[in-house]
Amino acid sequence: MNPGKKQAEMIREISGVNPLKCMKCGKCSATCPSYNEMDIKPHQFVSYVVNEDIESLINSKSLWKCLSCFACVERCPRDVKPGKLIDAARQMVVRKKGQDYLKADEIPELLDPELPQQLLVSAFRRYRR
Amino acid sequence: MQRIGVFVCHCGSNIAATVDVSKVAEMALMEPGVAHAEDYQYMCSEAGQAKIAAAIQEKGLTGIVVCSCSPRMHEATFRKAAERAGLNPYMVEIANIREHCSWIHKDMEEATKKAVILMRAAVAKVNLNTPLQAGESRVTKRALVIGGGIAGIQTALDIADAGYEVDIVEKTPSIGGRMSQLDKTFPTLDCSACILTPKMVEASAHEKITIYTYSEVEKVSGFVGDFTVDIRRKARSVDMNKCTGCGVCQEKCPSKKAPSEFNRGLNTRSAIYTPFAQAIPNVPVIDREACIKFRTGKCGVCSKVCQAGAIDYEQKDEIITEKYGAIVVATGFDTIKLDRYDEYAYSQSKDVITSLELERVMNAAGPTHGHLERLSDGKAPKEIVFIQCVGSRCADDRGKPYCSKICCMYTAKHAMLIRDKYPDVNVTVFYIDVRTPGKNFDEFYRRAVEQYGVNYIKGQVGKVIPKPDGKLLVQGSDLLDNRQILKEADMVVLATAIEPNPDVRKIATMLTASIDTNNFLTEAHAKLRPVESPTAGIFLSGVCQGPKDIPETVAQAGAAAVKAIGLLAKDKLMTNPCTAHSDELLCNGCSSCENVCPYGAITYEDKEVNDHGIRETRRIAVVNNALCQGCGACTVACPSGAMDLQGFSNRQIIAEVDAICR
Amino acid sequence: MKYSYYPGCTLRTKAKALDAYARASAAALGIELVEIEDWQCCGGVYPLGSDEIATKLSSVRALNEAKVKGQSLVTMCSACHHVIKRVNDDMKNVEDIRVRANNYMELDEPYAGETEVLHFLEILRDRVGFDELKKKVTNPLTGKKIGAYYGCLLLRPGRLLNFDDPENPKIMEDFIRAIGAEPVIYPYRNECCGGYISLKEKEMSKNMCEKIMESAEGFGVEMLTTACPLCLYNLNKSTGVKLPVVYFTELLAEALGVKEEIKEEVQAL
Amino acid sequence: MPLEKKEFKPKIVAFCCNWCSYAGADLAGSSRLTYPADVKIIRVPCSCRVNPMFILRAFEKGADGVIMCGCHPGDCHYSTGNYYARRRMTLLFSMLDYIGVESGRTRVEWVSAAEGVKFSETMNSFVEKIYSLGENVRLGDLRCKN
Repeated sequence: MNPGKKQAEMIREISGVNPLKCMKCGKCSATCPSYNEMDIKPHQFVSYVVNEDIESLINSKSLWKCLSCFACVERCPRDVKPGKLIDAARQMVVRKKGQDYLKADEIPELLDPELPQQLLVSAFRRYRR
Repeated sequence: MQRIGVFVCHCGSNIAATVDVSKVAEMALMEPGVAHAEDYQYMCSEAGQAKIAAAIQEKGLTGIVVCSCSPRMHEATFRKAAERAGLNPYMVEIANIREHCSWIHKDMEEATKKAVILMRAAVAKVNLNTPLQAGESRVTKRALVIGGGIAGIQTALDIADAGYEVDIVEKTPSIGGRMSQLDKTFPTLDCSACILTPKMVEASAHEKITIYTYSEVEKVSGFVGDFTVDIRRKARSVDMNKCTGCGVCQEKCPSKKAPSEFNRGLNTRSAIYTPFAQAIPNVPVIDREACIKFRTGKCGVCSKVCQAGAIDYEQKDEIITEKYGAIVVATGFDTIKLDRYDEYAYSQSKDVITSLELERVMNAAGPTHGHLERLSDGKAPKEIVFIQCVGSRCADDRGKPYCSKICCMYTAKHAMLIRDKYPDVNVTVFYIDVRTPGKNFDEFYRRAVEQYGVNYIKGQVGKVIPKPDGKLLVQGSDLLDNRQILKEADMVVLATAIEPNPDVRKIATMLTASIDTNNFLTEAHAKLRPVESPTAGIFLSGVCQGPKDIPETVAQAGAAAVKAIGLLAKDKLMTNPCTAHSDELLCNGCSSCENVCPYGAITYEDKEVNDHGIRETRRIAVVNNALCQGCGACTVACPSGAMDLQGFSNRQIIAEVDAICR
Repeated sequence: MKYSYYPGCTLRTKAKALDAYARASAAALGIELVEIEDWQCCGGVYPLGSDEIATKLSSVRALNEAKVKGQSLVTMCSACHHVIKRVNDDMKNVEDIRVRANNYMELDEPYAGETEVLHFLEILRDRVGFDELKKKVTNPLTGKKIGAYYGCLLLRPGRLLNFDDPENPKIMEDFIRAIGAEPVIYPYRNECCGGYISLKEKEMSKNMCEKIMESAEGFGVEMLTTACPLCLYNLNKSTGVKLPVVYFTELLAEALGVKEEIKEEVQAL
Repeated sequence: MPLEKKEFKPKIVAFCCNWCSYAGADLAGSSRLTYPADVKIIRVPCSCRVNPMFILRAFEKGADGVIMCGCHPGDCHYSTGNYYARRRMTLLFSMLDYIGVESGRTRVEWVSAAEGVKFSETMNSFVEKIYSLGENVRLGDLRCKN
């Protein structure tokens, strides 16, 4: 099995999303508050999974720009949940050793006195294994 | 014991080349009950049929087996031949030794063996055949049309023009339906009222048509050709015979705050009202919830000003009972509620409206007298955004899974009309797909783009954001440009999904007409019987069957009328005798059969039975032969073996099985 | 009325005020919040992967403890609420997760989503009732124009959280009305503040919060209220328009006349 | 004298509904698409007329395989008949399986009136399967056999 196919299957499994339900309406991209920061746009996540090009998805900036705000999940008329797809790709990265997006030594300079614990815990969970 | 004649056809060489036909005939004579066997060149020819007739008469045959082509081809032919010779036509069975044997096998010995077995199976079956009589039932030559929109009006006119009495039952105070709310119609842009009102007048003036407005179907019983229907005529509080339609009562009515249904709640009406100026009948009704007289007991202005003395506060609902031979459902549609799509800010901004509301805004008789203006501040809009597929093509429970079909076209129409009348207004349409299958439809849409400069953007809108200055910010996708767009607009129009009239569930239940998961009525066959319900005598007209535009609705309304006329034209209905029947001694009244019957043909009766000398009253399944279509679902569902199917009885099929496995 | 209470990590540290005001208000309303023992942090975000088990166990532990006590589980923080409610839904409806989580937990009796998870706002709406709350207000916040900031976590996904209409919520507006103030609706109240993105992409979340603030101010909001410490943090970082942002429990305490009582306590935090 | 080993000629009963699969079989015939003569078709109005008893009876009388064909789900002439048939057959087949009748001896196929090719392919593959399974002994009535 080619690696792309295997990875695509993994993404489907982790996310529980069936990308074939997508009708390509673009409502996710119309909704996304991080749209302008993303190189691969939310509505494209689906095609990358369908086309089994997971490498590009894994290496995209978008992975780290998604806010998990669930706006796309809420508004998707086809129940595709692009946010879950991108999170699955993110999981695939951070589950590999040494691939954390947030390195331990960069944390101190990111802190400030008001910063709530919640922010650190959340970021840890999204960015690190 | 039967005296069976077996007739083996050569079909030229079609059969005879592969099957030893004389051998089959010879073997037939060895079967129990067979009194005669012969083979012939072409059994279906005049001469062949004559041979059958002669054998019936000469040999006193009580049953016939024809070994020939498929029964789908000539079963009817041979049954008629037998009937002409004085034999009950249902005593004839066919052994298909052409399509199922000679044509598919090459080895003569093998094919002949198989043909013999097929002959035996047919003989075994005929041994158990009983003469069947097609039943008869009467036909009441009157049709009921439920719903007085364009579908119902057209159906009623067509049936009435064929010379039959038709009653239209309409829930609202006037006929006209959704079409009366439309401003212009695609793809010709003619005024909706101009083409609809003449039809409304024609229907009301037609001597064969009776219109019951402000009325609802309350109860339906009976079956095809012989329905009995109770219609509730709601109290109008106005005497229809006395009212002259002068309109003074509406003018003087002090209660003017009820939302106008006709104008989709965009403005108000008086408590005594006709929905619109061209209403038929032109007799108002009193909305008792809004009327001061009914709420407080004081007022009575309408009664005082009515010269004709037509106001009747004491009027009560009235039930009328009528008999019909055919019923046409034409209950139409409404737009879905948008309360679960508030990302489009429909409930947050008055300037976000549905397309049907836009029809009223554009209409000269509408709340803005036809001026295109924002409903919040009355200002003329400069930027209008249309959003397609709001609630259509939706996989979750917020919307509808189907395409509403009409939206692409009416949006092109709206866009074009606006650009034509107000060239300085920019129009943008966010679409997922533009679907324009229909005569002159795509040309129409292209005209909106090419001649009128309507800006079509492929991509859905994610959110409509009301701004403090009253404008609307539309955040959408431009998928072809791969951009997220923020577009400022003065008005946003939502192409809202349509759904069947919510009342249709109740009506379908009364009619035992089946309904799909989207509440559309199911047709008897999706391709070949699109205007008939699976329930005999019930026909479908318009959007109650599925989304459609006006031309399609009118075409289907006509088709439904033809089917109804075809039924009404008969004096008597011959019923398929191959129906189910229950053995009253075996039936235990468990309702299993009733639950699987798709036609509602099974009911229960308390019947006195004589079970081996013991007389007692039992609940027993009774099949209505006029409704039963003979599928046999009930025969298998029956746990006690009481239910059986005539023509395909348990014993007959088992006899065939046995003959094949012998 | 006695409830199991899950404060969460931030209410023990940076958001002690959210907690203190909530407890004081609850007491004033006759609601007993019993903090569950040995609770662990919920993790802040709900693990979306369908194969994630370990990260959901702290929520299951809290849920089970409430179940053993036969109480509903109350949360104050939007994030905790989001995570625990969704994990509870998994335990109730996703067999795979239920079986595997129970295998880890080795509880006396398997946990299958029996506990009811409530946000404190839901208690105010569904148990106390806003009409009743209004009667108990001694110090109405009359004249104050307050904008509710919901953010994402309380509302979405709407079908799972079943908290309010995710596109046009009204629970916080009704709350604001009940305490005597005037709720102001503005369209960005359910748009994201940036959430955890503000740790590394500070500009992104700043831009988002500015949009929210601007929109709120434009519609006449004088003060924003939220249930989420992270939203409060991000909104306060906004550099453009600056509106005061307060926890809804602070407003509640003020309206119930208990804010002054614990003022010193809060200031000492 | 050694017993002569008879060549195995299976008995196969096919129940076909009048509206779709029987017409599909007719089309196979008029298109001259061959399938083994071991298959004998019994016409029923609808697949929902097929009582599981008929299938048991066939096995009892020595059938080696029974196949039931109906309209495609959603296309039933009587709207819902084939759904009932599908459920009943699923139940029956699971019971046959339990008794030890190989699951390959029974089959349900949806064949439309236009699918002559499918009908013949289905019959070919079914007959092949029955040949591979050999004679059915489990439900046969042994009393009359020599």
